[in-house]
Amino acid sequence: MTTTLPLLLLMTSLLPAAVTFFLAQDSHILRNTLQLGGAVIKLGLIVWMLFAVATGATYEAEFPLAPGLVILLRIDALALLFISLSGALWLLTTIYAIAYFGTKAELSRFFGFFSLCVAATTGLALSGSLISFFIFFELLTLSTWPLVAHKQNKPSLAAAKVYFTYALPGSAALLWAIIWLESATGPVLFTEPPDLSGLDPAALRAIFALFIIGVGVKAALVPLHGWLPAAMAAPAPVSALLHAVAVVKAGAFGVVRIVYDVFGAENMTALGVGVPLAIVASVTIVWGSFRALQQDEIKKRLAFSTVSQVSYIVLGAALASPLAMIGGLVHLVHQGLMKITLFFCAGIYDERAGIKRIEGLNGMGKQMPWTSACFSIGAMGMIGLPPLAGFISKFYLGLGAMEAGAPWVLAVLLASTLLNAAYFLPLLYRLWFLPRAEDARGDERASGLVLPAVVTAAATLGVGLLAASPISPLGWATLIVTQGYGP
Amino acid sequence: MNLTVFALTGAALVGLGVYGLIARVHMLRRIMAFNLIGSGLFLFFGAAGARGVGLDPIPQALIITGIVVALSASALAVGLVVALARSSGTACLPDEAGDT
Amino acid sequence: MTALISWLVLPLFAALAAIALPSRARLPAALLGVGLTVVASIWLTIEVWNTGAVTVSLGGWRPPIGIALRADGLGAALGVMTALVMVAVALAARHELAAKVAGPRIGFGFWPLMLLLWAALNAVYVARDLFNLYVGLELITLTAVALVAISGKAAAIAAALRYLLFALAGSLLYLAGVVLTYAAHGTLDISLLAARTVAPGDALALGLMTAGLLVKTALFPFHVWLPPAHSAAPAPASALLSALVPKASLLILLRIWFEAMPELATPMTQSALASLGALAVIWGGVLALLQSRLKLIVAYSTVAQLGYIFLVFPLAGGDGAAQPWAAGAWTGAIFQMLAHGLAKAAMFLAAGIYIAAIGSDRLGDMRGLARALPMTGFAFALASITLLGLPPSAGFTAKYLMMTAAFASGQWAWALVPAGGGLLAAAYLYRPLSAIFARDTALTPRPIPWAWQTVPLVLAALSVALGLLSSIPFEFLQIGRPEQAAEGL
Amino acid sequence: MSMMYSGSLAPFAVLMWPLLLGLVPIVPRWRANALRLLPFAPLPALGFAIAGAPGSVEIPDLLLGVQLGTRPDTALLLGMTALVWTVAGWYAAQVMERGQAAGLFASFWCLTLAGNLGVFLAADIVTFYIAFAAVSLAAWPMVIHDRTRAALAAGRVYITLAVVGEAALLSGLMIGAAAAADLQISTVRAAFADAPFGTVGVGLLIAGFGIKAGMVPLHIWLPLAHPAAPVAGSAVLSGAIVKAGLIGMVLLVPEETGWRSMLIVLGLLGAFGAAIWGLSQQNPKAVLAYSTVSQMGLLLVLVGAGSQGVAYAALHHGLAKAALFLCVGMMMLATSAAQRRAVVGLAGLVALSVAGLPLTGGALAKLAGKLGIGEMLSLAITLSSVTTTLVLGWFLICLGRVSAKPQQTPHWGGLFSVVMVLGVLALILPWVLWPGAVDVPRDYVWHPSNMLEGLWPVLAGLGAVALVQRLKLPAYPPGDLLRLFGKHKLRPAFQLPVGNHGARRTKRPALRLLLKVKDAERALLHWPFAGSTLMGLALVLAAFVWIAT
Repeated sequence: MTTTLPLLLLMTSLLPAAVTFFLAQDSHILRNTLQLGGAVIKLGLIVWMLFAVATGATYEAEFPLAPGLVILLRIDALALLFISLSGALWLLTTIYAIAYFGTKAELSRFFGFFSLCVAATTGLALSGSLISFFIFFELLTLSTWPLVAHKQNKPSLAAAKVYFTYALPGSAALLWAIIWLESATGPVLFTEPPDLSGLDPAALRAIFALFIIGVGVKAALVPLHGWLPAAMAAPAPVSALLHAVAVVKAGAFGVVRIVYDVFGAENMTALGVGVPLAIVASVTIVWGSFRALQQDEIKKRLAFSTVSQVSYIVLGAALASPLAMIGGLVHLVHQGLMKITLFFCAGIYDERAGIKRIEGLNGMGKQMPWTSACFSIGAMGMIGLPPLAGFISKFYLGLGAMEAGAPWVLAVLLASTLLNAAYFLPLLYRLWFLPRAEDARGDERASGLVLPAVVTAAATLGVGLLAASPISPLGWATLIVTQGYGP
Repeated sequence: MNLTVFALTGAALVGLGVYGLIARVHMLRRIMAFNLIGSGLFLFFGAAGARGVGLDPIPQALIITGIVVALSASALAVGLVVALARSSGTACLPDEAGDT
Repeated sequence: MTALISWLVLPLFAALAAIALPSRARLPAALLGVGLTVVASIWLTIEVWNTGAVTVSLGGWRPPIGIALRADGLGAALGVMTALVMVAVALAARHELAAKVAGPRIGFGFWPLMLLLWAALNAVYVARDLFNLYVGLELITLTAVALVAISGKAAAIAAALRYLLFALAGSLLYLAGVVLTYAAHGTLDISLLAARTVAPGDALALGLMTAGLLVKTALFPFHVWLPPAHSAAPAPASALLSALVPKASLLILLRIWFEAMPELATPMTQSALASLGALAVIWGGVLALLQSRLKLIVAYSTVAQLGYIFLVFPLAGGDGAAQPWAAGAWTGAIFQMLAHGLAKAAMFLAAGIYIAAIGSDRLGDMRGLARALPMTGFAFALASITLLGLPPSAGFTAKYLMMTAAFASGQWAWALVPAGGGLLAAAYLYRPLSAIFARDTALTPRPIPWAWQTVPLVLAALSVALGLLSSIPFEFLQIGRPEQAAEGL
Repeated sequence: MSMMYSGSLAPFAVLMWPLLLGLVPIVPRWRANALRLLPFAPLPALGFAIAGAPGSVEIPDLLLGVQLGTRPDTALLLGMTALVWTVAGWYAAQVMERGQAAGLFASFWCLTLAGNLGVFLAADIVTFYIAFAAVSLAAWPMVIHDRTRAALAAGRVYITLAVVGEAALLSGLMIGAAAAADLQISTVRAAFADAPFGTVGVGLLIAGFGIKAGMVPLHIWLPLAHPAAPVAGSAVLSGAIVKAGLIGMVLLVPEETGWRSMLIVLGLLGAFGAAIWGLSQQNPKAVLAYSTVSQMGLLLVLVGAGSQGVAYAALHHGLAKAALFLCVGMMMLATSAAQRRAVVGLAGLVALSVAGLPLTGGALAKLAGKLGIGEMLSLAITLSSVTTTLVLGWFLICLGRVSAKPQQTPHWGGLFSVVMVLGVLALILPWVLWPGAVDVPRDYVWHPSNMLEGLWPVLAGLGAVALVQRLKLPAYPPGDLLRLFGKHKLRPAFQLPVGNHGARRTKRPALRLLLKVKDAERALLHWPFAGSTLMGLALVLAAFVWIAT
């Protein structure tokens, strides 16, 4: 069991992928059953495992390729945090995507890569060694590309191209770093931190930088963020996946892994690379928000807000104080919930009302109350209004910053809060308080679209309200930090 | 002593061949140059094999094989040249047709 | 032993049969020959896996009088790869080069040439004698040239002739080296040469042989003959030429440098060879970027991909005692040979399908073909993953092993080559891919039989699977591996 | 899983009840009549306060561990707030027009109310912060409810400052909490003393609270928002909501800090400046708004001076100011001369109380406030009565000018009586609560010197009123500093800069280089060159090997 479970988790999305590719375009029922079935089973497994791991069980599966090339799947608390997020959101996104695409073209291709992408994310979460992390990291890149290019029109193909131009050099840097490190320390497992004594500090700093560049591309750290806003040319479910579940998260997750499982917090501080990383994250936070302010396309604005928000996670990791790390980890989940809500809603506005730009939102609150309510919750959460999810993360990050003796971070959080408000509140204002345009149409007769948004919005509220309960993401993040990375 | 003569002649042939192979444009000349080099090498080979006590049978075997190989190569080459001349009207490579 | 012999002679007989038999029986005979040879190579592989390297002294005569054949892990592995490619090519050619489609000349000529090539390749994989290697190499060259010219088009003939010109020059250089070696040591058997006492003439001999082999391997700057030749040939032939032919001369290089004359390897020469390889990676990549025809892109990518393999000289070479990384580098290089063989064959066969479908391989005409021929598009994409060296493909395994060796041996600069080369490959493969996967279809393609479409897909999938299951091949390659590869020269 | 809660659920229920009512308008059918519920929303809180705010509760799983409970001063303000909201809610239920917009208004009304009650009930900073955010941000829709240009402009200024305040407050709280390693309000407050960057933290807190409490110069939103909101909204804004900022300062700003003196200075500045500036207003609601700024200034002075009577004084001001705003509303609805006289009468009475006429609740409030603060300050407070009388007198004049409404409104009388109750309570309640709230016997009120201190400023003020009635006052629109500092025009809508979407970059030079490569390739193709290079290479390799061995 202990070895088969990780495999099962992987299979729940790999098998649907493999089968879906060869399904006929019009065999909708079978395809949807496969997708939903896989998602549900995976979620079940995850829930089961949550309890098992909470009682101290560990799961591990190992496949040696060539010497030094070992795929190691291992389930620890951190992996579980990420995997439960992606598992839950995958189910919702699948429901949403099925409703979104209806009977459009090329669905077998889409859903094939869609589940492949999730398989990659699962593998990423379960990776117990650097090299397996890299392998799934690459698989993720490859499986996402067709999703971005799915529409196959000029903008989306261009977006896909941009995506590759950023992603591949990034992975080259990552591979370089991994091999450089492992040539001195041997294969790196996340269970025991490698012995870095073999490398001089300069080399270690360089390796760290390479690592951060490698995962930073996916985490959309400024200045490596260019692909993310471009990628909003993809269909809404993909954006949701990209921004909340898979790609960007994978990057942030990678940063956490590298900081805490490869280098270790104290080494990072000793090398003096923590503060620079924190600065990069801060710059990203502010710059992303600032650019978001300038966008008048809803999805573009959301994309830039992702750029900014994901760096909270990086910031939390970089500050390397327990509270900050809890904040970062919990934001991994919280940002996912909030951003996926926003993208779901953006997709609904686009799909049901043809709204792409913010002017279109005027007065939509009355027209599409549920969507608009969910959107508002997500937006307010992003701003960090209590008692929503975003507030919890921000609060812990702030405390952590003080704990780490980096009060300037408070200024960053302050600025980001104000900027977030500046680019989200006008949207809410338009939604609820401005008169509707005469030709405004739009309805919410697609429950498959609205329901997931409602669920995630409710979750955004719930994780904030019940933050202190042990089963909340915050509780789990606290568990991780106290177990694994406690000082 | 005569061995050295053979060896030197072989070397000379090779030299001549190399010059022809590089300097000449017409493909037939190049093929002949190739055969020249081949013969030179075989001559040298034979000389090398004939040293020491008694005769070493191996070089002879090898040389015969080599000659066969060279022959078939030349045959193929000539065939191609003919085909080239038929299709393009010249027995020179496209990019060199200009220079003599 | 029987396995080895039958593995050598079966394709030869099949070739003769394909020539001799009347046209009706030709194709069945050829396919039968292919089938039997595959069986033989599997058999041989199992034998090698069970009992280690298989050595045969022909007619019971031992070297230096007799001729020895030896199937070690390396040779057998290449043999298996060759068998796979041959089967795929045969299956594709059944559709593409049927006499009524491609004309009588190709219909007649292709099968014997292919089988002859196969026999020659197998001979080279197991030969232990420099002169036998020469003969095998010549046989390969001649069949390859014939395959290039087989279509009879003017461009093809010119390309073939240029190929022949370069190739013959190469063989002469090699032959000269062989002669000098024999003159100095009175033997050409690799194992005996390894035990020889170094003579002053060896340097020149080695230099001549190496240079000759470099031309045949189409290493920069002697690659120029390859792209026109490979793109002029019909697709299945191109697959053979690109996937297999250069590997033979490359193998001989490895045999000479790692087995026959390891003690002559010096950092300077090694890095000279590796630098040429690095240049090849860059040069081939850039030129592939500039091509507008699919087959030319693929051909230039061959130039680039072969460049990686030359990193083996400084990485697995280098004086010094037992070096743990050497095995990694050596195996990595061979993985690259295998991965490239499979992937490149898949690519050329895919190109063949596209040409058969729309009668052109210009990128402009290929827009949106993925819609009509999804499997082929998928195959091309998979093969690209291998060439990019992305996990979990075998290309990645090779890249990883080489880069690790580079860092471990403190020559990290060499690691830049695979890293950068991967990006370059991404750049030049992105263009055909984005063309194939574009939405608007330029031409309405002719229907392609399903069986034909699966062929490249399977090959490409194999090139990825080789990476996923690389532990067994890794073991296999260590069988009968030269000590020098284990411990460094 | 720990136990769900410990303590009595009463405070929690008090808080939840308005939130539940706030959900009612979600049902479309009920939306139209949601306003009817408003007066009932604060009732549990009112009862809770009257019962002496018994019991406290801890709910560990909620948020970051919710703790609710009151202290004497917060209990006072809790009751006042509940009372104000009840009456204002009644007024809104009677007067405001029903409809879709009303539903939205009702929801936010309840949310704001919950927040307003929450700031007095919260015992941990997270709950407090959440309540504070609710009371600031949820009040925004009430400000812009009428959608007039002025309302939208005011709303824009309001929300901007509110968000800035939130951010500042959050940062301040974080600094404190990080030092305290605990979320209890009292602990956090104590921790500021020797927290790293504690002073900055306190400064941020004061900024955050100051915005809400209308502290000069952060008050700029107040004279814009209070008049713009519907009457009921203005009543709660001026009466109850501003007190959230005040209680924040009381609860979280530690005694020993340099900021205190700044509080006093700014307070006095507001107390006198705002009152004077109020004379430049024509709209009675605007005048009242400025008087609120000045009264809050006084209260801030008390906070700065560490007076015990802050809550007590605030209680009176809340009731009175709410009553005054409602009077404006009654005036707008009044039709007969009798009604108008009645309104002016009530307003005058309450105004005098605010000014501190002896024996009124206001006088008691001032006396209680002056207890235990320095001579100079108490003198200043006494003096402030003059300006207060002046500005409120001016208010009465403007009130008289409010044009009557043509048609009769139903049950005006009933409505007025409710407002009257509120006003009267403003006069009476301080008498009732004195024993509990102030620790000197009530006879202190009758002390002649105190009577005198209360009387003469009022008389002086009345004289001044008589004076200003004569001379022509300049008339400015509300929003003093905003206009002073070149904030040329107040825009109603948010207009954001829209960035360019990235210009295309051309890569021609790279192309030219690549073409050169192609030429080079052609040169390599040339056999004589290639062949000789080949021979050369052979020899070079040989040479390499030769050299090495």
